[in-house]
Amino acid sequence: MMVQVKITAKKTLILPVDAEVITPDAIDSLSLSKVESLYVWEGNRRRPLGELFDVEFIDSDEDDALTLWVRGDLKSVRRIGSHMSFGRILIDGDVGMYLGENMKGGMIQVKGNAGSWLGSDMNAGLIEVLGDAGDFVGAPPRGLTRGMSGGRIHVKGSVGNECGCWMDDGVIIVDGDLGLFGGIHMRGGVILTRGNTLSRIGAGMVNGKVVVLGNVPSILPSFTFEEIRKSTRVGNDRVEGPFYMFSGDLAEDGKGRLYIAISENNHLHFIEKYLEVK
Amino acid sequence: MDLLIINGVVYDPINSVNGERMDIAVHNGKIVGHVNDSEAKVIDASNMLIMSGGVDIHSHIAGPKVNAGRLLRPEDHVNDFEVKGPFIRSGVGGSVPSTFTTGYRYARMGYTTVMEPATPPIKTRHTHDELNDTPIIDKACYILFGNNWFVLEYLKDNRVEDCAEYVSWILDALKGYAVKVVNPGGVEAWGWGENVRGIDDVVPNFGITPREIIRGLCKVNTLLGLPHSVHLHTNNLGRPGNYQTTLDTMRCVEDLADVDPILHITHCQFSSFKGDDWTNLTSAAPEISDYVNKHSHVTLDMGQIIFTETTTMTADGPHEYMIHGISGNKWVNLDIEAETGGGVVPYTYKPKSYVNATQWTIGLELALMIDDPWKIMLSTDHPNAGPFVEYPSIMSWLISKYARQKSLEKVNKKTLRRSHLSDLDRELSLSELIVMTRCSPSKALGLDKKGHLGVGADADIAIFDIDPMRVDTSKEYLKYDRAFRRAAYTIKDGIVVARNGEITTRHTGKTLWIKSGFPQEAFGSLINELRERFERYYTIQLDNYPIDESCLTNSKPVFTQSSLWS
Amino acid sequence: MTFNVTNDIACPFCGCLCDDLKVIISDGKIVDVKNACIYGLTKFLNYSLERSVTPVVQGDNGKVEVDLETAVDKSARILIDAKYPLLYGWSCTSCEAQRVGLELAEEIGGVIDNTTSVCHGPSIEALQEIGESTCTLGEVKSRADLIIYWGSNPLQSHMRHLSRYTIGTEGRFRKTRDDRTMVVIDVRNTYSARVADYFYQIEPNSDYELMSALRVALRDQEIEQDEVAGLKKDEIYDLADMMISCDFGIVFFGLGLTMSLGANRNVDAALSLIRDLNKRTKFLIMPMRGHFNVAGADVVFTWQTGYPFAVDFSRGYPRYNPGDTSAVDILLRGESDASLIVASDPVATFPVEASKRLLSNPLICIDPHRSLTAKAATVAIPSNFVGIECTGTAYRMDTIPLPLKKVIEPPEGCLSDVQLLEMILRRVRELKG
Amino acid sequence: MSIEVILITGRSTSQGLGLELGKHSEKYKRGVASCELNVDDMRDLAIETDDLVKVSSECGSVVLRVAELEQEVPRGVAFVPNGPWVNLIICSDTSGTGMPRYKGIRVKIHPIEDGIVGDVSSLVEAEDE
Repeated sequence: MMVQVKITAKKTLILPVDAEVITPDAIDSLSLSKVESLYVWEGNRRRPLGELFDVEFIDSDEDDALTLWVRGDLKSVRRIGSHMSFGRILIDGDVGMYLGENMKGGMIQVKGNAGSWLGSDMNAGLIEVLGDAGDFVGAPPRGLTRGMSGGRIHVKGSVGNECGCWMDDGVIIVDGDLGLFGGIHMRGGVILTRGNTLSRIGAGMVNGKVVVLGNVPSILPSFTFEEIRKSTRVGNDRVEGPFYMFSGDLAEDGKGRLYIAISENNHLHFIEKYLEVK
Repeated sequence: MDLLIINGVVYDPINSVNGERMDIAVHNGKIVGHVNDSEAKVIDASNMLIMSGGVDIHSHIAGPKVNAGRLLRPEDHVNDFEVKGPFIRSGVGGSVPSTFTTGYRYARMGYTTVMEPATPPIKTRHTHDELNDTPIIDKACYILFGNNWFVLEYLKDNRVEDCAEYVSWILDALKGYAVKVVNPGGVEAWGWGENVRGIDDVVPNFGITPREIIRGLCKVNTLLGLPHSVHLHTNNLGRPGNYQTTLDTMRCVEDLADVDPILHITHCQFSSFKGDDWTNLTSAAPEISDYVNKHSHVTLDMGQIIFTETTTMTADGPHEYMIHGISGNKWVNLDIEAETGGGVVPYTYKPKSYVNATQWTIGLELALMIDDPWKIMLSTDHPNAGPFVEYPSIMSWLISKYARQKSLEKVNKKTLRRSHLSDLDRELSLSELIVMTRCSPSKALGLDKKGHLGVGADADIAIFDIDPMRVDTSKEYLKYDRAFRRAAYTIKDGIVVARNGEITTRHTGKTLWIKSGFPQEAFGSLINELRERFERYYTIQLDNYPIDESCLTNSKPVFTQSSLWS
Repeated sequence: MTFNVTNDIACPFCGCLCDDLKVIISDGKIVDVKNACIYGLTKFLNYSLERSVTPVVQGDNGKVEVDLETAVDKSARILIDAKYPLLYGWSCTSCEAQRVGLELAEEIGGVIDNTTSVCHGPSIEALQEIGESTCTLGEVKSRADLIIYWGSNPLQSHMRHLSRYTIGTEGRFRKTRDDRTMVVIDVRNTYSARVADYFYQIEPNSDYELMSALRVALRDQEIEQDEVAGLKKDEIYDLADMMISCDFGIVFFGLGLTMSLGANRNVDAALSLIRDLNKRTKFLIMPMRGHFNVAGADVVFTWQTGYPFAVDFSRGYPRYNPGDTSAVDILLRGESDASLIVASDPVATFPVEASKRLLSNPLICIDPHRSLTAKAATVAIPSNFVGIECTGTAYRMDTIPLPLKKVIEPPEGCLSDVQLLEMILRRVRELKG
Repeated sequence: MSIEVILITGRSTSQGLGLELGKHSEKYKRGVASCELNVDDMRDLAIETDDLVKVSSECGSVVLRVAELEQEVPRGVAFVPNGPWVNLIICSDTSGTGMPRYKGIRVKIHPIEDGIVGDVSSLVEAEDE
């Protein structure tokens, strides 16, 4: 008999709320009153969780993992799912920054939009966002030059700038558009975007792969056109091209690869003249 | 408020007290013969080890280079922080802690005096700003002279006395405590991206060799009667085969020595490499320690490696660029007009790395193969070879063969085969360890009120919750390691400042500096002679260069005698 | 008419912090300043024109002049009640005032940020990932034979930069103007571009592309596109050759990089370009810091908290993440519930959305000017002009510390930032008990 | 008739002096609430110095005076000094860097006969909560 925990914000939260205790790891096997007495921060005030959220235990007959069902106006609620290693978190509406930071396992689903630093420094697990996500998806904390090292982030909407910054491994899928500098300083892993991107994708990458099915305004001068590819692998499934395949970033002696869908990028057709020469 | 510490086991090597039960009385911040115990606050130190507060001769805790390291590495602080408390300001730790945290962490470990070993004259105002915000400990800073254009020009023309007058003015004007020399001539060459190879290489554009710079500044140091000898970071530091340069450096000043040591080779581990390249790097500890055992004009400090992630920072610009090349980590370079340079590069020492493991053995071999503990002081060149909070693990390695054995099991196999460390059985006694961490640094720095518990000494006392009579240093080193990390009591200027790891009061230590005995009008003529060249070499006005004593929150000038002006 | 001249005065206007000014005073008024540029001269001669002297509080029916104790008490109460107060500004006051500001922010659990976050904040975010090969300005004066101004117009924003530190100086190893080459890379043909030996006019928002091309050329590889950032491929090769073949090169970069498309990554590419150049020759880089003590604010914030700006004390210890804890972002998300502005005018410099939010919560302003922020403040407390009416320390754009001197008496009853902030801190501690 | 250009903001002499002469002075308003355009673009818009134009971005719009060229402005670019007026059209989004986009933003410019340049104190009102 597994318990589902329903956590509902009591009011509109304007001040920034740090709620890194809203994770299966922190709540597992605690009594209701114990959960309510876990501490969160509202601005510079330390508050028991129970003061800002209504907590309810629901017996659920499904035997799957501990699930936290988080509801209400959560735009300014941050660090939900921080360092999470198992279980599930389901979020009804929008949610704040650092959702699932340093995640090590389990699954998070957001029906609305997510803030910046979604899945920051993630090691494993799955994050699914039905809406949009902010900037720095999967990026590491400031100063670190190794980012997401595993796991999977799937954003059905669009994402902001520097998605997959310093990415080491793992998979990021964006059904919507990718902002500026997608895959910047990538060292491994894969980013797939079905929508369009802004410029400078793959800037500074040394390895890893960025696959774009939509339009790319331009390719950096430090990337070189290699060849045309029919399809490519993303995680354990294949995505059909055909693609222009670029390698770079030469400015970093990089071996990263950009796969740009030919159909949506006829402004790049001029590079085909390099095919005969090579 | 008087203090009476009773029933403790006292170690005070300078006053030849080695593990005696005795009481210590404190009045007005000084150690006294006795106090009437009715008014005094009594501390029952039964079964506890008592020694004077720790003195760290070389630790980068304040100044432009250190702050560049803090700025460079937010990732170094994000998971190690201190929350604001009744007596403490909040801050961050990591390999380069913020200033408040630095003071508290030294105090918790029973250290009460720390020397910032490298500040460029033109930015020493910044260093003093930071030292003012470093609580509890007494402190001072050494001023960099080895690549200073005026020093190079004076010594090239062998004008030693003029150079002495200039050095004395700088120490007085910028509130410095000692003469620091880093890769003499090499950092000036780095102004063009070059370096010097050995001590007889000519420095481009200046026509002088490192040998002449070192000898010149040692003469200046003696002439001025400065309390500490010249504090030297050798040329070719961190380069395989550099032990030859270190031996040449120590030899080149033999004739200048009289009673006291004339030269201090700092973080000597980095200067004791044999071999042609990284693959056949081996320890030169035997050669270096043999020389030091046979001479009395040189003191050293270890620069012991700790297997951890840390931040290297030194005025040796070309050396830091080399570390950047090896590690590929982010690199900061800070060249300073007409004076020196600097660099900061994060670095991780790994036990499985042949080079790092060999470096680790070199530091310990030096300490164990140099017979006299007064000649080799404990240090990690914090944070270059490791953070100061790891000093207790070095203490364990020194006092216990078993501690060394346990760590040796984890190091690189090739290092294990080649190193002398595994067959060194020497285990330092508690007294010898105390000499290396309090007494010899105080003596080398000329701090006669520090490093001992005799009557008249500063009441800087560390009390550790371990009974040296019953706990064996060799086998039960882990207990000593734990005890040394958090003093039961740390007493500074007669006040209990830390208790079992908790800071118990707000306290600001003194900043020591050398007040020149030179008559002011003598400086007047020096300054007029300097003014024209200063305007050409620098981009600030000469009159904005000195620092007013009021800029030091707790100024403690130290007076010296010199033949030049008496 | 008695004149007295005070020498070697540091100028409290821009990041050049020129310290060779001569201020001439007659009958208690500043009548002339020698060696200053037009900005410094204007400040010294007109600083007391538009200034208020008595504290003002926004009562129920409009503004009321109050005594200092009342203003300090009201400020302390606002700051204690706030659950997420923002303390912003700090770049035009002394390091001593910045230290008290940090202690106050820690005491009330607030977020403290300085104007770096809307100036060279992106440069520091890049430095924290790449590092920076830099030097002090005297190294440039003595050694530099190639001086590049990228996205910066010194003759407009740092008027004596050229004459005091770069092409106008006589250095130990660079005696005359011919020993040096000046290059300007900018979107407009500015005053600075006209005195340069080479001017590369590039398209807006294309700095990153140009740097990528330069870094490819630097690795002796071919640039496949014929034109990048509005420059022909050969022009880029020429610029790359010039950078490789100099003895000592330096790039001074300005807000052209940090405020255009790609802000922090433009600086990331510049820092990486200079790092790579050090494999071939001696090359350095330096940001053209704007305000006279913004570099000092970063230095003080960093040694006390470990972080240069955007420091959040709300959980009792310092945290840092520009984009989360930086002033404009906090205001845009409407998360702060009170603010203390010191020595800055965000209502005039922030985007309107952010400054509106600033005005919709209690706002305390400590500033000598009658600025837009001061006029809109709940509590406005006038202070002294640092470097004119009170002393202090400031850090130049290359982080060289210099003393700021007091050349003239402040108006009666008008205190310095340090004194005012200490009064507020004392009152906060009294009220908190 | 309107054109789309890239807006560059930056320091100008009057803006720099304005900091010290006081932001309520007429000199400050005249210097800072102004916009420099390339001669050919001005011809396309049929405007001359001292005419008024409305400059709008995705975040707002502002009425500015066409200023005489202090320094050169290339075709397709407009230069406006930093200050409270141009901040009406600068977006507050910083894409996670803390720095709003003050330079290189896409704007539309068209002449406006009856526009007036707002007085500095009326530009920013409190957010009506």
